[in-house]
Amino acid sequence: MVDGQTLYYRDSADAVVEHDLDGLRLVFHRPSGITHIIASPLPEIWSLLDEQGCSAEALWRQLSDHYDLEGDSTGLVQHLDALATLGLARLQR
Amino acid sequence: MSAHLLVMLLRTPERAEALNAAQWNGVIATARAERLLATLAYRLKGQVAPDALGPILESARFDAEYEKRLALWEADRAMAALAPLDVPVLLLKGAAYVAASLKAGEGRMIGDLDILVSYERIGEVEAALLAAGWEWVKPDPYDDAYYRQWMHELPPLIHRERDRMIDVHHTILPLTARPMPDAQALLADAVRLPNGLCLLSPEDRVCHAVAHMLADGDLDGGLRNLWDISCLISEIDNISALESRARHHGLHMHLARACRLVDHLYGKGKMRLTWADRLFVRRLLARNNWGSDSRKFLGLGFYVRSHLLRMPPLMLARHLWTKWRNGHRPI
Amino acid sequence: MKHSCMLSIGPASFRIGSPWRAPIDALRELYAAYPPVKSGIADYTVRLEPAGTGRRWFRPSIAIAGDHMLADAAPMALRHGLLAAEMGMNLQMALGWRRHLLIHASSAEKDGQALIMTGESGSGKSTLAAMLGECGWRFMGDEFALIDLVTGSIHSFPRLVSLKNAAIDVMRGIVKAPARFGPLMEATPKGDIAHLVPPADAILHMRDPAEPALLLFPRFGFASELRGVSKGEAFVRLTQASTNYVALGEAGFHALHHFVDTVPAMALDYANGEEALAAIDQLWEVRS
Amino acid sequence: MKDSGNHEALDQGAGATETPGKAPDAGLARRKLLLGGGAVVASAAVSIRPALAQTAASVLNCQIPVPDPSRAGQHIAADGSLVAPGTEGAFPGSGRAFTGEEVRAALRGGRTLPGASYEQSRAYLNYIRRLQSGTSGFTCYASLQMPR
Repeated sequence: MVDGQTLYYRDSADAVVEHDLDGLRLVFHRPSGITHIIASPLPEIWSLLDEQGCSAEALWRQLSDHYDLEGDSTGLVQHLDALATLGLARLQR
Repeated sequence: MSAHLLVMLLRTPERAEALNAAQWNGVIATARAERLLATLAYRLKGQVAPDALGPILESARFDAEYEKRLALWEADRAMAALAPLDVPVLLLKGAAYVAASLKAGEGRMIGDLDILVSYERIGEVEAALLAAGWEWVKPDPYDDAYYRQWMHELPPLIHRERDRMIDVHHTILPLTARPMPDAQALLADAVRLPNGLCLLSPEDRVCHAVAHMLADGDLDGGLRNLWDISCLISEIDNISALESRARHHGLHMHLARACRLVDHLYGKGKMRLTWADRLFVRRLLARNNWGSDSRKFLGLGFYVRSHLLRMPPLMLARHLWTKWRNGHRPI
Repeated sequence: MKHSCMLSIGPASFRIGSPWRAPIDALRELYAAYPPVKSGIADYTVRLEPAGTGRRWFRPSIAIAGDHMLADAAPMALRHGLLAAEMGMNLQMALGWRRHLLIHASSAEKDGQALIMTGESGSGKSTLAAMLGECGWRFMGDEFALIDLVTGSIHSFPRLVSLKNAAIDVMRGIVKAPARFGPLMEATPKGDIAHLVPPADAILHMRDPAEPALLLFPRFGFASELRGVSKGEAFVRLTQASTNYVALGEAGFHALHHFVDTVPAMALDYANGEEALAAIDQLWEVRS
Repeated sequence: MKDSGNHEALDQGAGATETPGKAPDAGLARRKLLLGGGAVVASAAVSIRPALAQTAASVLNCQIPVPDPSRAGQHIAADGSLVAPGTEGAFPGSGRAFTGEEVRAALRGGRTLPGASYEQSRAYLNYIRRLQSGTSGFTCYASLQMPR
């Protein structure tokens, strides 16, 4: 179930340094000093986040504007939570 | 002795010019052993020193910046984990100093994240941290029961992804120690920073640093702890307010000793030391010019003292017996 | 400390002290051709101490201590003192060095360009670098390759080559100067060990950097095979081969992705040294 | 370090040739995005951890006591947990600490640890696999965990 209450957002753009490598996205996260290597679909989802915040539902709609989506919204929420666990996304309930 | 030179440089960095190469080698080794090299590196900025020292001090400052970043990130993660509880994240020790940009935080090595929460909420905090990826470090049931019954903190937790430890305190000394600081007052007078993180009031910060150094522990890393105290005291406007706060926590004798030690090692050296103070000074300066401990026997004495401070003798005997039966042999 | 010496290796310097004379004398002799530490100030202190009360005389055994230490270090026999000193110095570099991105790798230079070989112990990277050093390449180091955080160049750390087991005889067959070999230390925790003094040019030019041109992941004891390594895989493997990648933060991130982006990477399985050297020659000819 | 084996899976996971995260231009064939769903979503992230990596093993002659000296006297059950002496199927601790090399050989080749029976060695290895930060031998064990 997509929970319409939770907003997902990210820190300002200068919190990270990104670099693409062979279809992988390297992300150096400045506040933590940790390097993350993320693979599809995380970079695609993450690119849509902004500092204002966005619900999973709205993100689903934006993604489906660009891609043929396979899977369901629970998958999307799990990927968003994975980004939050890394500190690349933040939650606002 | 290199510890003397290290203390002299922290106190009067302009005397760096006078050191020869052999003395520098001793100071660097001692400062690393005491985890004070980065602090020294900040103190020596702008002083005349041999070129070879440049990269050594630069690396030390670099490491300190990295420590600071990690500590603040752990504080951020703790804040995210505790957000649903509406429990403030009250930072103690190093993380607090860097979060508030205090002088004591300059070059401070930090390590674990220490936070203070009220005793009533500790169960909820524990559950929230476990849910956010922290795990118990020790599976040993005796240690666990011991912590829960007698210590001032939860058994240490480590984050499963980031390998960083968090110590959740509900007061600042073990419950078995003789002074009983007023944990309610510590929480009530805490200061909130603009980013939402909290720290103790300036007076309580000194009280905690003093309790940590002199009423708990065996003075290992004491030069660094005393440097913290020296910096924290320098940021106090009203010394008599500090004294009455220390009296409130039952720490006034410890504060008085800390002030004498600070004055003797990092200050003007005007106060009279007692004979016991002199033992402390000898223990604090026990590093030779290879950075190793030159007074092992004195160190052992302070190790026993640290246990006596924490527990009444009968309880100590029971504690050591249980540990011994489980195979623990000191040293 | 009763006995001590200072060593200068590549960009780093060490002060090594011990209550025993033997390990310090052995270091002095084998490092005689290295330049002195001009400033008299060492980057790191290493102590080779008795591993417990009385262990200076009774079954003497060495605890490796110093500026940076690890908790699980096992004590070593005094007759393995040279190895203890080597480990002590490695440990300081592994845990303390911040001036370059440190990769656990061997390296050698030709025409100003560097070949970097990384792999776990037993991969043969050390022996291969030593062999290259005897046949037209400049030996740059058998343990650490240092990547410049600004320019991306490789800096050399040519300490004594640490030869293990069969590699000792292989190198004795190639190097005809017995004076370049240290004593044979039998039955150390890593097997039999003998040190080899690097060729004179390696020491003379130890402060000259080289541009990285090829990254190899050699693996000894397998049928000969060569395969490409993707940039993603090379990146992850190098982060795991570096002890200071994480500590260097953003500087390490930039240095490493730049390295991986610009230096071709290959995995090389080989069954014997000649085969590997031939493969390296070929790869070197066609390097981009 | 736990994640270090994952990178090959990651390589294969990102089969797309386009730069990830950049939406394709309108008019071109739309790209598929696999979000997964239900119970299992494969992890698509690896975080780099500090690595003593290969170095520590080579840098240092490290050792792993079984069990930790602070729990000497306890026995090791088949799954590696520590139990009271006398527990059925459990083994007493090893008289001496194992070196990093011995543990590495046993983990890799299925060789037994020196002086231990097959079952005993399996129990010891399980104990070693469960080591946590702060326990004797953890750093040494961590240094043996490397990709390949």
